[in-house]
Amino acid sequence: MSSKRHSILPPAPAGSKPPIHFSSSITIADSALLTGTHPIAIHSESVVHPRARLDSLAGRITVGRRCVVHERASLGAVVGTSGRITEAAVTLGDYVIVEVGAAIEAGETVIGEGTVVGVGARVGAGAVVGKHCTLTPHTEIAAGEVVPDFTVVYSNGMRRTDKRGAAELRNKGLARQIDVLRRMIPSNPAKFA
Amino acid sequence: MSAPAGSGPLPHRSVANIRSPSGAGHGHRHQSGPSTPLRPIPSNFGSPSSLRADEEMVIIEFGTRKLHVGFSGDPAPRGCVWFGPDQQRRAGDFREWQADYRYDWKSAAAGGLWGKDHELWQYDVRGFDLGLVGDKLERALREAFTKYLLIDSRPRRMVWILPSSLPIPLLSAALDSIFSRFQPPTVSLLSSPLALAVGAGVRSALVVDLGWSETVVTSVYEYREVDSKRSIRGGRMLVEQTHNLLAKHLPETQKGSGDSQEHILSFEECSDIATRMAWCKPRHVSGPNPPSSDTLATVQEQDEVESGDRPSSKRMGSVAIPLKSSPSPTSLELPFDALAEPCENAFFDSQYSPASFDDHELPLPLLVYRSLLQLPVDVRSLCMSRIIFTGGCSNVLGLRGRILDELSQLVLERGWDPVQGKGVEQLRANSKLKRRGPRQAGNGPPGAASQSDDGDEQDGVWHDAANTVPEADLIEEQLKRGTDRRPRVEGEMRAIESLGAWSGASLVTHLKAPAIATIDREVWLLHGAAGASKAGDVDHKTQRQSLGPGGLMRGSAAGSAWTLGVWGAS
Amino acid sequence: MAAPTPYTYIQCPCSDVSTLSHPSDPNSPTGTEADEDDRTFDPRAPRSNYSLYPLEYLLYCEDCHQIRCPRCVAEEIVTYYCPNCLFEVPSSNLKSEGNRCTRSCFQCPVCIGPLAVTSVETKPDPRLLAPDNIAAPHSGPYALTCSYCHWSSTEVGIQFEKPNSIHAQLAKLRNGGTTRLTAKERKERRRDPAHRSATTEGEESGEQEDLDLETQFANLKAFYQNQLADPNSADSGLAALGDLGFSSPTSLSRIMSIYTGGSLQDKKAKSRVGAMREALEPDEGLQVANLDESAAIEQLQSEGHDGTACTAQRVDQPPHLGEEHLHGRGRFTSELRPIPYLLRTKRSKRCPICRHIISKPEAKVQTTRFRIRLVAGSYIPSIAIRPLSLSNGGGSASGAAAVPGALLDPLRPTHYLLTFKNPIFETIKVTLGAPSKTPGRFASKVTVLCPDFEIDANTDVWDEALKEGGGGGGGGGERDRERERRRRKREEGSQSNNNHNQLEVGKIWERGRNWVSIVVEVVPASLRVEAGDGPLREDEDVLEIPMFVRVEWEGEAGGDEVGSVPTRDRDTREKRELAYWCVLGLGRIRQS
Amino acid sequence: MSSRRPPRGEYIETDTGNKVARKATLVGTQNIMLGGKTVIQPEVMIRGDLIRTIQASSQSASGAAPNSTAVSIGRYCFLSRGCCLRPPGRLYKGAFTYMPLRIGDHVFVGAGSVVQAATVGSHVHIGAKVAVGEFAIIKDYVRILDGTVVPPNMVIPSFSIVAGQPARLIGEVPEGGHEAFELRDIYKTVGNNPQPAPS
Repeated sequence: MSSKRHSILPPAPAGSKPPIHFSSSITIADSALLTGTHPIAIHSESVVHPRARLDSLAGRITVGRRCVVHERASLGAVVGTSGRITEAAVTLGDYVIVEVGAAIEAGETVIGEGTVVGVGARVGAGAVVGKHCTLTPHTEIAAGEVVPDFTVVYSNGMRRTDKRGAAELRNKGLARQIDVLRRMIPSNPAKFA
Repeated sequence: MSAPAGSGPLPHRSVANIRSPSGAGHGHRHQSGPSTPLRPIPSNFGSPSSLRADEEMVIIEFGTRKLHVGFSGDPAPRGCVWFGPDQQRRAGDFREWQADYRYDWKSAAAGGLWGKDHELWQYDVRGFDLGLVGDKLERALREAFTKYLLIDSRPRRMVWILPSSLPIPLLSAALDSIFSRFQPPTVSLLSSPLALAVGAGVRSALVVDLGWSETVVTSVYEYREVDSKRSIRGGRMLVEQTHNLLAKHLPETQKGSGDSQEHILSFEECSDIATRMAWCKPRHVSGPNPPSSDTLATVQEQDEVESGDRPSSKRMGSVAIPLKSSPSPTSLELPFDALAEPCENAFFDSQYSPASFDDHELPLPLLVYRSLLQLPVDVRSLCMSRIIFTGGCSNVLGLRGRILDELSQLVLERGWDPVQGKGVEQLRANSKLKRRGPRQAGNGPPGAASQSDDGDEQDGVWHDAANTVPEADLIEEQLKRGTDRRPRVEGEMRAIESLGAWSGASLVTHLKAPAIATIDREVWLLHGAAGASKAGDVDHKTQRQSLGPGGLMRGSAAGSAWTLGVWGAS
Repeated sequence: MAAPTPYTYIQCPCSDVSTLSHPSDPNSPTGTEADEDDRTFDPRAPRSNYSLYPLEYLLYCEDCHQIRCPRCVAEEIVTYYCPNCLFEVPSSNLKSEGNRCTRSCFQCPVCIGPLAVTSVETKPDPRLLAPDNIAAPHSGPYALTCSYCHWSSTEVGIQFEKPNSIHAQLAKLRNGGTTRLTAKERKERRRDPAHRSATTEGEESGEQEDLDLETQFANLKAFYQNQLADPNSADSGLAALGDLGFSSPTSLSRIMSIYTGGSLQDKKAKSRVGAMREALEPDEGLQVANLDESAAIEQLQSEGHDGTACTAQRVDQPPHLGEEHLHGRGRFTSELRPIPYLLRTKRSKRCPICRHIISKPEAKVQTTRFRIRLVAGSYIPSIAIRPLSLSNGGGSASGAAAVPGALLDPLRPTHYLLTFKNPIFETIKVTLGAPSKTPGRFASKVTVLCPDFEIDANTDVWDEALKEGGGGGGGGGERDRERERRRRKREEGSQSNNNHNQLEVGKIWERGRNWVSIVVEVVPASLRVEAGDGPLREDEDVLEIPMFVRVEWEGEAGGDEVGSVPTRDRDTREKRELAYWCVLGLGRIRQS
Repeated sequence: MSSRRPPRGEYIETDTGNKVARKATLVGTQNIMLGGKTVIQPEVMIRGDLIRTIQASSQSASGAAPNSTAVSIGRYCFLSRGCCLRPPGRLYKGAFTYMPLRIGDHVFVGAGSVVQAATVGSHVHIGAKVAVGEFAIIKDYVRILDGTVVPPNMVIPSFSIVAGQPARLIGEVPEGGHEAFELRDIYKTVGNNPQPAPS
């Protein structure tokens, strides 16, 4: 179960402060955990909630524009078979939401633009999730799996295509949400520099 | 849980009170006086509207895998309850909803029980816990009541729609459970073929019930089941075949142990795929246009022709079918054509010669043909133009068309008998002659039924057809003189839609026609099935006569003659 | 839930096989003794699943002094309401409107989640937009969308003008958006001759749509009715009715006549036959089947497996009155329709024997209070099961069992502590009976060390509860003291268990104010499956002990009224007894 | 956690009897209301900082506003290890705002569950690893089995037992099952001098 791994997060290698490339417009709570050795890049207007964990030990982590990484979400959490992949990056496109406690494992893992990774969902190492997908809570995407654009993964792995074409609107809404979050979450990028 | 509980909490439910007002009620409803004592019918369902208001009648259609439940007068049942393993758990056992729970279908399927836990009963009652049938039924009915009907447990009269082939032990087990647990004042039994006929607006019909455990062809004439034939080719076989198909295409790695007997895939998955993807190829035509088209064209849309001889070459491409219950979840690429195989094997087996089949496993077209063949001419000519397909497997795309198509082909090749054959030719040749159809077919040959019953072939029928009794004409005259002078459609191969047995029964009860048999709670609890005047030894006709009293029975005191209708016979 | 052990199930006496009017066929394939003699009851007999209940599912009739289970209570509906909008529905509506919410409450046909009305213009993401604000700025058209799987009614071509009373709007819409005539409209259509001719032409060109179920039913009903009321009929409608009726002697005689030379013929019969004819056209409800399903087959091929609805989805679909008569209805996902919420009910329950109410919720949908609630839990002793760890001999084995949920080692004697708590305000005498070997394929040995004992009354705990100032379980302080006592005992036990003074037969393990603990020794069977018989069935590895419990006590004569606090004054006493089977699920046996 | 008491034991026990684990993460405590006798286990997270912003242009984001309660919790609630409570947010009149999360008495939240409901009634049992979607409304005496996903905006009426992904009604709480929702006893089993659970 995904939830298992996010409730007991793998211990982060202490000390190492990863090199960071932050856009000036981002919001990052100072209780966020950034660890690892590879660079971590967060692009403009993205928000990182408290206790979110970005672990670049296995590879670089890139967060696109206007993404929201919620509390306890973990990007690049070290996979059980870590080290197997030499360069194990995690890349979020723009407008990606990583919900509470979701885990995206390192290993050339890609989350497409406008995709929502639901509460407690888990994206295995090397999985490629397309654009504007919805992974409902507790969804599991196996390592290396490819999820086409506009896919909705629901009810323990059933899949369908999102035909609403509500992408624009959703992004607008997300932008508004970010406006609010920026005012609420005391940001402290300096801490991670 | 016993008698005192049941004996109606409300006085007005007692038999006496129901009956006396009911007569009056009808007096008002129809401007004629109350019916003669000879005609007991109204007392059966008739009850003053006041009573109806606070007590609807509950209609239950029994299937092997599901119950349809609703109220009399509704066009459709309010709910449908399926039988399944989840229903057989203890109260408060929600394991099926636990994230880590996987239904262990393999152990459940062991010992040839694959899919059996999805059935209410098996017709073979040997070594079968009848009490369990009662329990399953009770639980399903409770679910239906609380979830769909939203009624409480005050006693309500019930109408049951049953396959006429239902073995009496099962019926009595069901009655035991329901009478002791729900206290319906009465339970009336209706046979599904009759209900279907009513639901289609006809008095005669050939009901082809493509059911789960078997396919039953019943010929109904003037609301009477004249004859019925069955074949084990039904839904279960279709699902089995689907399983075999999938198993065949599984990669070796997935096959697991080579044991051919044991199933590789879960019943749930196979039946799901069968209902979703199974389809039926049109009869592949050899030679010229299937004459069927001509026969049918008159009544049916021309499409029938196309469906008759559509080149099956068009069916290319493949379908991906995800499998979860296989040793390791996978997705199977199947050619679309392959998905027609299960249906082919289950219902037709065309590769074998018709001679090679036992009576209990006839391919469906042959089955239908035989049952038509055995009918007296007039009955047949009525039935063949009132074919009703029903049952779960009638949903298999193309199956109904295929059966009818092959049937007409059989008729073309063999005809009913020489004379009739020519007649049909003429009919086809010259549409003006059609007028003749009715009159000719209308001539009911005496004793045809008895003849036909002892399955002897065209010869017998042919003789009867020769000596027709004028008196039968009177009836036709009557018909002509009736409100409507349009002749009945006869002698043409034609399929019609029925609302379904449930809706049919809903009509019947709504119109307050009597059921075949009505059983009183008190009487049943007193005598059980033994109380029924056994109709087993008498043949169809006289048995039906015994239904006269059967109709009366409800009013009558315990001990008076009453039957279980057709079911008494089985 | 049954899955986690240990657990206790109780069989309501009403389901005792022997008491049922007709006992079931003894030679059941399950081959259990349950049916042969009702003394030892097999929890694994398939029928047992229907008669066993957790204590909290059972009620109690104070007048009959008997347990009442969901199967043996008479229910009466207090309130109907929609589980989504929580509006109460008057019972009168049920007849007319049916069993579903007729406002705007729908479930997703794909994932069964709730559907929200959203404006289509600015297709908003339900995740960000709550339903209650759609009315605000933008105006229609509207659609039903699922906030979980993102299904939208637009996928099946359904949109609405108004954001409210969706149910009514939906009734007029077919999938694909084509409007459908209500039965009434159809009638008018039919009356208008011009239209009629039009449609008949239509029929020739084959474009005339089939009757939908509702209409066919209406037409048939009308047809039959005016056939029966037919003036030409020589006799009253009733007679004709008789003719419609299968088995009515008259129609019967006529039919006979055809086959037997009409000896039974009589004029009346014939005249009546004239009255009844068959439906001949759609207006009368006759529907010729169109057997050409090639189009659907094409669709099946093109859309493939994903385009079809799965079993669960089809089962959840409400009956489809709107659609024309179509076999395999709802086969494709494009045919799915939003599911109006099924209404729910609040029910009061009566004892079927004495008709006294034993449970009655308050009528208002929003309140959770009960006027009357006589639950078995406050009348019959509860049984708690706890593995008992003794570090003697095979300490490791029983020690393992001490950890809840741990597996039992086959053939390793293990001890369990059964704690009986007496809820009533009288001292009760408990007598236990358990088979020495559990029934079923794998027989474990069972020894109840102390099969009969007395439990003191519940009084003190009650006072405690009052002090605690809370209803329900209460009695915290009391519990603590008990716990202390028990811990001490346990220690003593573990020390002094070399000379088994605790495990003496006939001795209770320990007792408290209103509870008693006794020890049960079990020797789990080995689960080795013989070559012949099938594999291990679900839950066959659970060690279940059937136990017959008899409770005797002295109560005031005459049933005390509504529940909780019975009067203490003891005038006339009378002996009472309650006996029932229960099942103790101790734990799962390790599979070797 | 801000508390004047000398640090001792795993829990901070407040005057009103709340037992708050030191390892719990309570963000924006000034916006979190605890009714008393509530247990908050380690690694629990409560987002009190996500307060309601009435106007898009409002400056009340500081959270200093006294009336701005983001999360209110009743008495005898039990928040198991690793669960997370956060107010639901949505677009309102074109602007995004969070709305308060209200929780009644005797509410059990299982380990690793995430609750973003609008309201949770009293006597509610939320199992482990449950995800309660935004603006869900959970009435009294509701049991949500482990691993359930309650979709956004879902209404769960009283005495329902729900489970599944998404959640659906799978049963009703029987009359005799009400007492099982009581959390007084379990309250005693945690804290700095816990008592063993009653058998």
